[in-house]
Order: sequence, then structure tokens, then C-alpha cells
Amino acid sequence: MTAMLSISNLHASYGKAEALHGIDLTVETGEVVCLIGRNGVGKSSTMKSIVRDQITVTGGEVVFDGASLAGLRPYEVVRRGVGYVPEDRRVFASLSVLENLRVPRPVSAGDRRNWNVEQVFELFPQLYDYRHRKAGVMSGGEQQMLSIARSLITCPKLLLLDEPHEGLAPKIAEEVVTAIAALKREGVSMVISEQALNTIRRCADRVYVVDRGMTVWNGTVDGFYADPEIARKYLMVS
Amino acid sequence: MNAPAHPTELSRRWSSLSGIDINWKLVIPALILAEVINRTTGASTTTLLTEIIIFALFASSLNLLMSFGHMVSFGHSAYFGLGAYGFTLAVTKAGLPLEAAVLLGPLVAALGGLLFGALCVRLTEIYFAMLTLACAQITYTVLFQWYDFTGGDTGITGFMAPRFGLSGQNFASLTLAVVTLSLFALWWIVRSPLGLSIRAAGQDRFRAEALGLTVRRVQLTAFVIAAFFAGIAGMLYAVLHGSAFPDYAGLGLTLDSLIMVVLGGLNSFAGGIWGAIIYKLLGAFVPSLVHEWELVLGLILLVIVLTAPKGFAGLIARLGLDRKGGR
Amino acid sequence: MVLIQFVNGLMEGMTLFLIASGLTLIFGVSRIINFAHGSLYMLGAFLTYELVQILAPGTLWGFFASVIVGAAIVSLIGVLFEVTALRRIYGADGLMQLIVTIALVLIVRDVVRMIWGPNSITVPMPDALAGAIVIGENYFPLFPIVVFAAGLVIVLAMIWVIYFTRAGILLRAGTDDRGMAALLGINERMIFTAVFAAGAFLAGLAGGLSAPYGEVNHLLDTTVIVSAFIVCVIGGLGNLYGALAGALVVGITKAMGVMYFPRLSMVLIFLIMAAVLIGRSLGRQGGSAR
Amino acid sequence: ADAPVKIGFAGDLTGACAALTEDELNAVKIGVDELNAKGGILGRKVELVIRDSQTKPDEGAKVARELIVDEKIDVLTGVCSSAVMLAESAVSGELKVPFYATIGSTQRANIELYQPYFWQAQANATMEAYAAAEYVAKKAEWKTIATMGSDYEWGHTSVAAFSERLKKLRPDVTIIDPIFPKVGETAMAPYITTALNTKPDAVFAALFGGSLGSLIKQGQGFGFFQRTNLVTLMTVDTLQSMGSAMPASNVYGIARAPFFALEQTPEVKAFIEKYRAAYKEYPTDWSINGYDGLMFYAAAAEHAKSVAPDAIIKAISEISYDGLRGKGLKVRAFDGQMNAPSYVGKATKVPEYDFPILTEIEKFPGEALMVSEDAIAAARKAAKK
Amino acid sequence: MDPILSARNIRKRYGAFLALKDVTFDLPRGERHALIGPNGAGKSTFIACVAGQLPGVEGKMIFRGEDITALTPASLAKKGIGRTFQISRAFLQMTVMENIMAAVVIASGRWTSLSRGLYRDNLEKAFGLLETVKLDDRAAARVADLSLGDRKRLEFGMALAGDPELLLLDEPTAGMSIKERHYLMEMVATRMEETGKTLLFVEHDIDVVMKIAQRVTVMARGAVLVVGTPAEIAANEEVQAIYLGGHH
Ligand SMILES: Nc1ncnc2c1ncn2[C@@H]1O[C@H](COP(=O)(O)OP(=O)(O)OP(=O)(O)O)[C@@H](O)[C@H]1O
Ligand SMILES: Nc1ncnc2c1ncn2[C@@H]1O[C@H](COP(=O)(O)OP(=O)(O)OP(=O)(O)O)[C@@H](O)[C@H]1O
Ligand SMILES: CC(C)C[C@H](N)C(=O)O
Ligand SMILES: [Mg+2]
Ligand SMILES: [Mg+2]
Repeated sequence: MTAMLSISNLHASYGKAEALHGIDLTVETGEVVCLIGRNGVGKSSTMKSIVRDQITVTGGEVVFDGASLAGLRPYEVVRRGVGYVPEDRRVFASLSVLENLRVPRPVSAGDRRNWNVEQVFELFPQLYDYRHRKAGVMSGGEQQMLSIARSLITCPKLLLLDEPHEGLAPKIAEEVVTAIAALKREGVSMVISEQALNTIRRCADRVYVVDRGMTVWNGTVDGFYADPEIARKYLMVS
Repeated sequence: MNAPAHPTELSRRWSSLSGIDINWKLVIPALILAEVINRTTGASTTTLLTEIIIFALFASSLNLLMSFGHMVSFGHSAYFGLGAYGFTLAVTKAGLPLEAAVLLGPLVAALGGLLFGALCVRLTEIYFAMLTLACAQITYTVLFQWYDFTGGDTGITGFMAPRFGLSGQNFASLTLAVVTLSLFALWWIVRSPLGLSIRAAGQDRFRAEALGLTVRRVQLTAFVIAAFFAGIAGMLYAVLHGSAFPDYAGLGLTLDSLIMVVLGGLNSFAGGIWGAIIYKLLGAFVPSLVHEWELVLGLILLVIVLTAPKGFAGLIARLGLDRKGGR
Repeated sequence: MVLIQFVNGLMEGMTLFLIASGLTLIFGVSRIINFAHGSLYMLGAFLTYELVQILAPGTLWGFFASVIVGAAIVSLIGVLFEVTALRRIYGADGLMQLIVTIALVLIVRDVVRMIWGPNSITVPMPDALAGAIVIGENYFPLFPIVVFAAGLVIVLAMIWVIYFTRAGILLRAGTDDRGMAALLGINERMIFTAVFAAGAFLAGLAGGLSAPYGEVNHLLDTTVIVSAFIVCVIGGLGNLYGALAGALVVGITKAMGVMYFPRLSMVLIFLIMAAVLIGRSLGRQGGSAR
Repeated sequence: ADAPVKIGFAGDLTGACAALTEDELNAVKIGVDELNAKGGILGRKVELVIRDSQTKPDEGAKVARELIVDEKIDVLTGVCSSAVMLAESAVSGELKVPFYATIGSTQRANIELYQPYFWQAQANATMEAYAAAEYVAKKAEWKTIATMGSDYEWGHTSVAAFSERLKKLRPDVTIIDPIFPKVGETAMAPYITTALNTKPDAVFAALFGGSLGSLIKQGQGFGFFQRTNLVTLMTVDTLQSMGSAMPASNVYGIARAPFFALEQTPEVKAFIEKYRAAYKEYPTDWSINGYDGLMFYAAAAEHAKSVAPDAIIKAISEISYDGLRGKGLKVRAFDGQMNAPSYVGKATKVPEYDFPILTEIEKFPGEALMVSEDAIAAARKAAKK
Repeated sequence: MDPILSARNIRKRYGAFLALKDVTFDLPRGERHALIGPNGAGKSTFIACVAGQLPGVEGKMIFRGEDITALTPASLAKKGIGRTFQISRAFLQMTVMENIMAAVVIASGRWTSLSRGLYRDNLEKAFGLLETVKLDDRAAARVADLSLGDRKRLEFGMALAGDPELLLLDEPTAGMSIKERHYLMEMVATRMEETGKTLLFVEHDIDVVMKIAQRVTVMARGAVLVVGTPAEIAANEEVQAIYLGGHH
């Protein structure tokens, strides 16, 4: 297996404030990796650094699918096959649901599944019911579904999901997990930032613990649960 | 986690967290410098200096709205104009003594601010801006067309000795004093709970309302305060030139004030002051140096904005020269 | 009389729409208040003046060709401006962008003055359009009717592009959140440049088309920009249908105002604008309150 | 050598008045060169100091003050806009330095805002409107006259003066209530329709610049110039910029100093040639007035043998000056008004020029138009109240 | 028990879409009540109705015996209704501390004050809140620079500043780790309990609901489906089918 994504010693900052000071992360092809950690430790920032969203990478390497991402603009990163679901959803408020889904640049997915609008509607029937509604007035959970659906249409090789279950009713959250599992079977690699690790336990391969802008531990999910000390040290509220 | 901190410790921490501080090390030399320039240079420099001082107040009053209230006004000249005309008409039409007229000018401006503001704060963002523009244009037109009362487009001239008959230098000192006090008052307001509420209302009206703030009322208060201080500036300007013209309430002056605030630095108390200094200096020197002054001024503006996208105050803060430029 | 006045209003309304459409387009997508819109309009008029002389003065094709070529040049100038100046400060406060466009106003005005002098120039009216349709005692001048038709074509084209094509969806997506558009694989800079090109083209087109019908001089920019703003604001900035409605309302009210409120000539449109703004209640959508 | 005589030109070089002021300044520059070639004024070199008032009254007042106080100019001139003129006049009065206007022309400067250091070296707006009324009065077949004016001081004054004089001259004429398009209005169609609706024999329009050009161009689509006549300000710059767009007939223009209508003395011819050589175009009314105004000042200085303000002010009403605009120009001491002539004629395309000129011209000497001292005094008293 | 809040036939329309269909709901004083239901059920809409943030609400809303149906958010806040937003809202360009202080100042009703003594009087309270929500180390940070989870915490602090009689929390813990969710919700619950105040919260984390809520209302498609104790709700088959899904 070759690494789909490999990040080494990543440093990144917002303006003058450095938020990441040494992230090391590898995602093998077809692997699902989970980022966990307290609030504000840099999980979202790590994802943003990969797609160059708002944050400036100041050091380290990000290699995706065999090529460095250095110097690329966000849209170029995405066109190489990185899909991104931001934590704050960022649906296009004044566009209808359907129009939101037409924004992503259609790509040819090769041997991966070629997601189209009909297929994401199958995944989230509620979106189909409200396809003409303006995204900005949708409920929080509905927006979350839309955000996930939208990113699927870019047919990514690597999908970055920042707290994908947030705001979803348990039943829908469950469906999202099923979808993630399905995507994984199709060979899509994923990085998922998740607070409630148990939700994702079923499909995650490995876990990275982030603390104060650094990756401090990684290992299998079972390995994580086997060592309660890790959770106590890095996940407890201080 | 922390043991409850000592009250003075708390207040020390608070003031370090909420600082729009006056950097006395900068302000006092600046005041002295202004006075020295005033006393040692020629009459036209004195006039220019006086204008810069007046516009520092005008721009700062707009800055209260823009940087702190997040209310972008495209019609702030209306209150400058009302201040000037309120004063002028009080002298010419009502025959009031100067002392009373001087007060009446800013009060008229504040009243105008109350009237227009009550309408404008019902709107937000660009629509707020556009309604302020409409209000200013209406003010301008009234001043422009109401010949019998305002003298129409030719304005009111020659009704009194300019500068109350003071020498240029003495009037400059007087202006400096009045404006310094006014700016201090503005600064006080910004730092007070009222100022905090104004900022809160501007940044997220829904959050502020949910906390119990009647956003429109706060914004109207800010609007009236800004109009009042713009009125002081207008009144001073009318005294300086001994005349009043509808242009004082015109679009040109509004644009000037906007440029000043933005150039000087949004989100900074000193922004209006820096802006007035820079823009007025440019406006005074560029036209007398080159015939194509608009071209040159345009290019200079472009260069400034592109090199200092956070305004001059931002630049100063970046160089670490000034604590006032902080946020 | 009332009828003719109404027609006059419609005609002026369409001219106003032509002027405002580019402004509202640019604002709609980039949230930039392009103060230089009037300057681009003015450039369109002056370029048409030059081109008509080179091409075929007085002829219909010569006029339209000049207008279109002129608008294309204006569009290039717009792109140049966007790429060299505006693009560099998209991250800064929106007001910075306003100042940049004000700087452009100053520059263009002086350049125009240096090239064409301060006096007005006259763009010859194509002979075929100089006349009028006379019905009984009523004259309906031909030229504005042609401008009206051109305006209609442009409205329909713009509405089609913006509301019914993917390009339009991308434009509007870019408006809502340009960063997010990029994160879905869209080259958002291209969108903005394209929009600026289109907006500048429309400004140039409006300038060229109206040139023979009024005076052309280096002061055109200010008058144009103010009316364009008003129209956009009445219609709701960024909203094309609104701009059309706003333009027609302003045109017609102005024309009728001459008959019924002659003393209000200067403020009338500002009064309309104020009334519309006040009338429009503060939109408290559910979305923003959750 | 003695210090130079300094002419302060605080003109409206940018803004709404830029075009007129530039023509004026061009000619003033020629005048200064000529004076210097002849040895200057009183043997002193003449120096021109130029400032831009931006067509803003307050800016005008400021640069005027700067010119007087810092540059120590001997005389101030240059304004076009009446509003700027009044602002600068106030400064001139305060600092007691002579100031004369050659474009800006409201009569208020002679009435309640008169100050003794000021004179108008051209026919003021009221006089020009009177000239138009005199001309119109002779058109016996014109029975109904519609009026319109730009919605500001000059437009209102002009319409009022025109109506007042015409009513006196031709009680049989019906004068329609005026309409006032806003300053700079270019969408003239509604005004054209309104004016034509009254079926007038002529329309008097106190417009200039963009509004005037638009009126003429847009009027043609309404058959304006088949249905009625237009009487308006028609200076050389307007004639030039209208060019071929000028209707073949039915346009009558008021002018201050159209070069083709001046008595073609050697001086006039020489000036036109010199101007054309320097600027590749014919001098406009504003150029001729600007030049004449400067030369009048020089003559006054020579007469007074001094450029001291009070000496100059005394001299201007003592001398009689022969200039481009004719012989015997002098300033009335009472209100600083020069007896400058006005011209009214018919716009006609002629083969000699590539722009229309005025023909069937009538020249009205200033004396015939000037408001009497009594009337001025009465107006001053009325304004005091 | 007399209800602190009593909603009668609340109906809210967005255009043609009926988001709330005659919701009737009683909330006893002092209760901790959870509002759950599928996405788009109308929970946030209902919260916004109570807080007075939506125009055109039909029906009757009674708070402490008083009809509050047409009141503005600000006056409701003054009457003792505090809230957090699902998509967190704060004064982004101000520091964390200034946000808290603004909340305290506004709650004190003395926003017109020009005296900075008002700050001094409230310092202890403000710093206390800051500590409660564990943001004291971020006090000087601009809110715009906070991570999403930290912003949520800030909202907690601001909502508590006015010591509201009725606290409305719309998915307050979204984006927090499980430990923090429980910590913060327990903290709020204790505070409410001690002072006898009432809590109504929307939450998708069923564990939190079970632990904190005394009673639960389930909404679906704009209507109240069932009301009951957490245990009853968890056992309800319909709720399981439409909301919880098979896994729980
Ligand atoms: N736009 C921004 N500007 C400046 N600083 C930021 C910005 N966004 C995040 N930060 C800071 O960067 C750090 C890491 O934030 P990040 O959003 O990556 O955290 P996170 O691990 O995703 O936390 P959470 O679970 O709360 O979402 C935080 O300290 C935060 O304050
Ligand atoms: N302004 C609006 N116009 C049209 N429909 C709206 C509007 N606001 C909300 N809706 C719809 O009303 C329904 C209820 O929304 P609400 O936000 O109350 O749901 P919710 O129960 O809070 O859901 P979630 O758990 O996802 O936050 C949703 O289907 C939403 O799309
Ligand atoms: C037509 C112009 C000579 C009038 C001039 N602008 C004035 O205001 O007096
Ligand atoms: Mg995060
Ligand atoms: Mg919700």
C-alpha cells in the first residue's frame, strides 16, 4: 500500500499566530484515520492546512497521492482529488439545495464511484424533499447533510470530514457512518475529526491524538481504547 | 482551578484585556508639535493645520460609527453641514450671540442625527449606508435650494469675521483645544459600557438582542453622538472660513471622510486622526505641485491601500510604534 | 402628454438599467462597490467617439461596431485593474476596495482629461436613428427606442446566464462564500476576474450606447455613478430583476415628477430611494436567528 | 529689478467648471507673456501663480487666502462658479486685495455681497438675460415663450431676469412658468416634452454644459427644432462641441465674446492667431474675457502708477479701456460692474468653420443692460432685511 | 405545578412551508427539559419563537403568566429568557473577556453608562463566568480566532451572564468531546437546580439527554410527538424508528 497522504512536521499559522507546530500524519490508500483531541488543539487546522483554507502553511511537507501540495491554491488541491467538509458547513446560503450540489466541478472518478446528484439524494432523501429550498434557511442538521453531499460530488480520493456527525440526529448520524463505511469499501481514504470516537469506531482504522498543535499519539482504535491513560492525558478537560 | 483572584488583580487583568489606551507618550508630543508648527510657520500652514485638526475630529466621529458600531455611513457630511449651517444661521438669521450659536451648531447636527438616525438604524449594512446617503443628499438639497433661508448654492459668506476675529494662530490653538477635548470624550465613550454595547450591537445584532440589548436604540445613540461631534467639526470649519456652503453636506466631503477613516485604519481609534493627517496633507500638497493632481492622488491612494491594507494605524501597529493602533 | 412622459420614463429607465446592470453584477458577486463604474462608462463613451471616427461615422454598423469594440476595450481595462489592484486586497475590509475604486475614479478622470481635454465632445448620432416615429402630434424619438431594445436583450441575456446556467450558479456561490467555492474545485479568482470583465463591459456598452444622446465629458463619471447606485439600491444591490425594476421606477418617477413635482427635481430620486429603503423592513430571517 | 507683479489665479481647474476655466487660463497665460514682452506692468515683471479651487467654495476661499497671505499676490482672479466667486470675494474683502471675475457672474456679488475690492469684468448673469429678452422682444411672431433653467442660482437668476425684462418689453407675450432641471441633468426628454406641451414659439433655457448639449441632442428626436425655437447660452465652446449635431435652424444663442463677432481689429486678429497657434483651437468667450480682464487690470495699474490695492480700485472706475470686446470698457464704482457687452445671434452652419457660429448677431452694449444704481441700492437694502 | 412557559398552538410558516404545526407545550418551573427530534423537526424554530426572534408567529406564548407572543428578543431577554444559538454567535472582533463583559453589562441593563466603574463592579462575576466555562486562558483572544468548540463554550458563559429564569440552549455541546459535554451540561444543570431556574435544551447526544433531562419532548415534522421521562422516551418505539435509529 502506498500512502495517499503523508504529512510531516507540519507548521501552520493564522496571521502571526501559529496554530500547528508539528503534525505528522499518514493515511494509506483506502484507510480511514481519525483525529481526536480537545477543543482548539488543531484538528480543524490540520485539515485546513491540507486544502489551504484560511491558514498559511509555514513549514513541513504535505504529500498527496505521490506529489507535494506545496504552492497549490485550494481549488488545485481539490481538483487533485481532495474532498473537504468543513466543520462550520459553509453551505451557499442564497443558493437552493440543488444549486449547491451543482457547484462542485464534475470530475471523472476513474474506477471510484462517480457520485452524482441523484446518488447523494438517495443517501439523504430529506435533501431531495427540500431540493428547492434555500440552503441558508435549512436546519442545522440539514445543512450538515448538504455539506457532506456536496463534497461527495467532487468524487474525492481523499475525503476530509471535520466533525461530520455534528448536529445530526442519531439516526442520520448512523446513516452517515454507513455511508463512510461504503465509501471506504470503494477505496476512498478519509481523515475524520471526531469528538465522539465511539460513533466512528466501526469504520476507523487508526487514531491520531492531537494536542496543542501537535500529533502526540497514533495507533489503532483498539490500541487507543486499550490504553485509558492516553484519553486521560489528552482528552480530559484541563 | 484558579483561586479567586484579588479584586485589584482582576481589574489589572481586565484593563489589559480591554485596552484602547491613550498612548500619552505619543499624544503629548503630538499636541506640542502641533502647537509649535502653528506658532512657527506661515499663515497657510496654520490654516492647513487647523483644517487637519478639524477633520481629525470629523473623521473620528465617523470612525465611531464605522469602526466601533460597524455602521458604514455614506452620508456623514450631512452632520458636518448641519453643524456649520446651524451655527451660521444662528448668527445670521436668529442673531444669536456667538457663544450660543457655537453650541447651537452641534446641537442642530445632533438633532439631524436623531431624526435621520431613527430612520437609518432600521436598516443594516449597505442599505443602512445608502439610506444615510439619501438623508445627506436631502440635507444637501435643502441647503442648496432653500434660497431664502440658507442662501442657496452660493452659500452664506461675509456674515462675520472669520475665526471670531482671532488671529489664525490663536484660532488654531483654540481648535486644537476643542478637538482634543472632543476626541478625549469620544475615546471615553468608546471605552465605557456604552461603547462596549455599541461595539456589541455592531458585531452581532442577534446575539446582542438575545442578551437584552435594544440594538436600534444603541445604534441611534451612537449615531447621534457621531452627528454631534461631526457638528462640532462643521461648526469649527464654518468659523474658520467665516462661511458656509451646501458642499459641506455634499457627497465630496462624505467621500473624503470615508477615505480618511479607511486610509487611517479601520478598527482603530486613531484611524480617523491618522487618516485626516495623511489625506489632508496629500490634498494640500499634490494639487499645488502637479497639474494632474487627481491622477497623482489616485496613484498615491492606490499605493497606500495596496501596501497597507489595514490602513495607516495597522501599519503603525505592525511596526510596533503605537499602542493606540491596537485593535 | 402623460403617455409620452411615461414613455420618456421607460426609455430613461432602460438607460439607467444599462448603467446599473454592471454595477449590480459586480456587487452581487464580489460585494465590491465599484465606484469606478461611472469612469468605465465614461471611457466607453470616449472610446466610441474615437472608434466611430475611424470606422464609419454616421452609419448604423459603424456606431454599433464602435460601441462593442469600445466596450471590449473597457472590459480589458477592467480586467487589468482587477488583476493588478483589486485582487490583492480581497482579504482586506470591503471598504478598502471601495477606496481602491475611488482611486481609479481619480486616475481615469485625469487621464481622460489629458487625452480628450476638458471640453465636451459630441458622438455623432447614426443617421438612421436620428429621426422619430410620429404618431399624430406625438413624437417618439428613435434612438432611445433602439437603446431600449438593446437593454432588453441584455437584461434577458444576463438573467439567463445568472439564474439558469451553471456559470450563474458558480457566480452566486462565489458571492456567498468564495473560499468554499474554491474548496469545491472552482478557480474562484477566474470567477471574479470574469465578473469584473463582464461588469466593465456592460459599463462600457452603456457609455457607448448613450454617448450620441447626451454630452460626453470628463465629468460624466460622477453623475453616472450616483444614479447607478440609486437604481441598484432601490432594486436591492446584486439583484438583477430588482435593478431592472428600480431603473424603470426611477426613470418613470423622474419623468412624471417633472410634471407633478417640478420643484423636487434634485431630491426626487433620493426621496424615492429613502422611501423604498424605509419601506423595506429589516429582514429578520429565521436562518440568521437560529 | 523690482519685485514682480503677482497675479493670483485661483480658478476652478477641476470639477464642474474645469472646461471654462481652462480656456480662461490659456488666454491669461498669453496675456502674461505679452505683458512681459512689453516690459511688464509698471516695468515690473508679471508672474502668474496658479491654484485649483476644484469648483469648491471652501477650497476657493482657502487657496485665495493662501495666495494673498503667503504668495503676496497683487490681484486675484480665475473663478468660474458663482459660489466660488462669492467665497473668494469675501476673502478679498477681508484681506483687502483686488479681485476680479471674468466668468462667474451672479449679480449678488454686486448687491448684498458687494465689497469694494471686487469687480466683474464681464456682463453679469442678469445683464445677459436682459440681452436675451431684448432680442426675443423683437421677434414679433413669438407670442408664447416657455422658460427653463438649471436648478441653481445662475439658472434661477437668469430666468427671472429674462422674464422680468421681456414682460416689460412685450406685455402681449405669454411667459410660461419655468421648469428647473437639476444641475447637470442629462436626461432632458421629460423637460423637452413638458416645454413643448405648451406649444411655445420659443423656449428660453438658462442651461450650460451637459444639460444644454443633452437638450439639443435629445430635442431633435422630438422635432423640437421644427416645432419651436431655442434661446440659450451659446458660447464658442458649446458651438464647437455641438459641431454637426447642431440643428440647422431655430437655435439662438447668447454669448459674451464670440471671436467671430468681435470687430476684427488688428489686435483681435492677432490674438486669435496667437491663441490658435498655441492651443490649436479658436479662443472661446471665456478666453477672450480672461485676456481682456487681465489687460484691463494692467491698464488700471499703469494708470494708477501703482499696484497698491486702493490705487487700483480707484483707477478701475477712472479709466476707459479699449479691449478685444470693444472700446470704452469701464467699471462702475458703485458696484464694480463693467459695462461689458453681450451678444445674441442665430446658430448657423457656415462653410468657413467646421462648427456652427452665430449669425444675425446683435451686440448689446453694457450700458443698455446694467441694472441702475438705484435698483442695486434698493436690492441691497432689501437683502439686508 | 405552574408552568413557567406555556405555549399554545404555536404555528410558524416559512412561505408555504409549515415549520411548526400547532405546538402546545408546558414547561414547569425549575424543570430541566430536553427537546429532541429529527433534523428539521422544528426544534430550533421553536426555540427562536420562544426567544422572540421570529416574525409572524401564530398562537400564544405565556411566560410567567404574561403573554409574550409579540415581544422583541431584547425585552424577552430582560424578562429573563436567555439563550445560545445552534450556530454559535458572539462578538467576533472582541476578545473573549470583552464578550463576557458585554453580556454582563447588557444584562445589568445599564448599557448607556459612561462610567467604567460599572466594569469594576462586575469584574468578579465576569471572571467567574470565564472560569466556569474554562476559557480563562483564552480571555485575551479575539473570538474570531477561537476554535469552534471554544466559541460554543463562550456562548454558555454569555447566556449565563444574565442569570436567566429560563435558559434555552440549542445544541449547546455540539463539537465538544464527550467529557466536556457532560461537564458543561452538569455544570449548567447544577446551577439551574441551585437557583431554581428552568432549562430547555435541544440536544442530539442521547446520553447527555438521558443524564441531564428530567423530561423530554420529542418533535417531528413540526409537531410534538411525545412527552415523557428519558426512560419512557428511550423505550418508545416510534421515537426509535424516526429518531434514534437501530443502533441505540
Ligand atoms: N481563523 C482563525 N484565526 C486565528 N486563530 C484560529 C483560527 N481558527 C482557529 N484558530 C486557533 O487555532 C487553534 C486550533 O484551532 P482548531 O480550529 O484547529 O481546533 P480544533 O481542534 O478543531 O478544535 P474544536 O474541537 O474546538 O473545533 C485554536 O487555538 C484556535 O484558537
Ligand atoms: N426561513 C425558512 N424558510 C423555509 N424553510 C425554513 C426556514 N427556516 C427553517 N426552515 C425549515 O424548517 C424546518 C425546521 O427547521 P429547524 O431549524 O427548526 O429544525 P431543527 O429541528 O432545529 O433541526 P436540526 O436538528 O437539524 O437543527 C427545516 O426543514 C428547515 O429547512
Ligand atoms: C454659465 C456659467 C458662466 C455660469 C457660471 N457657472 C456661474 O455659476 O455663474
Ligand atoms: Mg474544529
Ligand atoms: Mg436546530
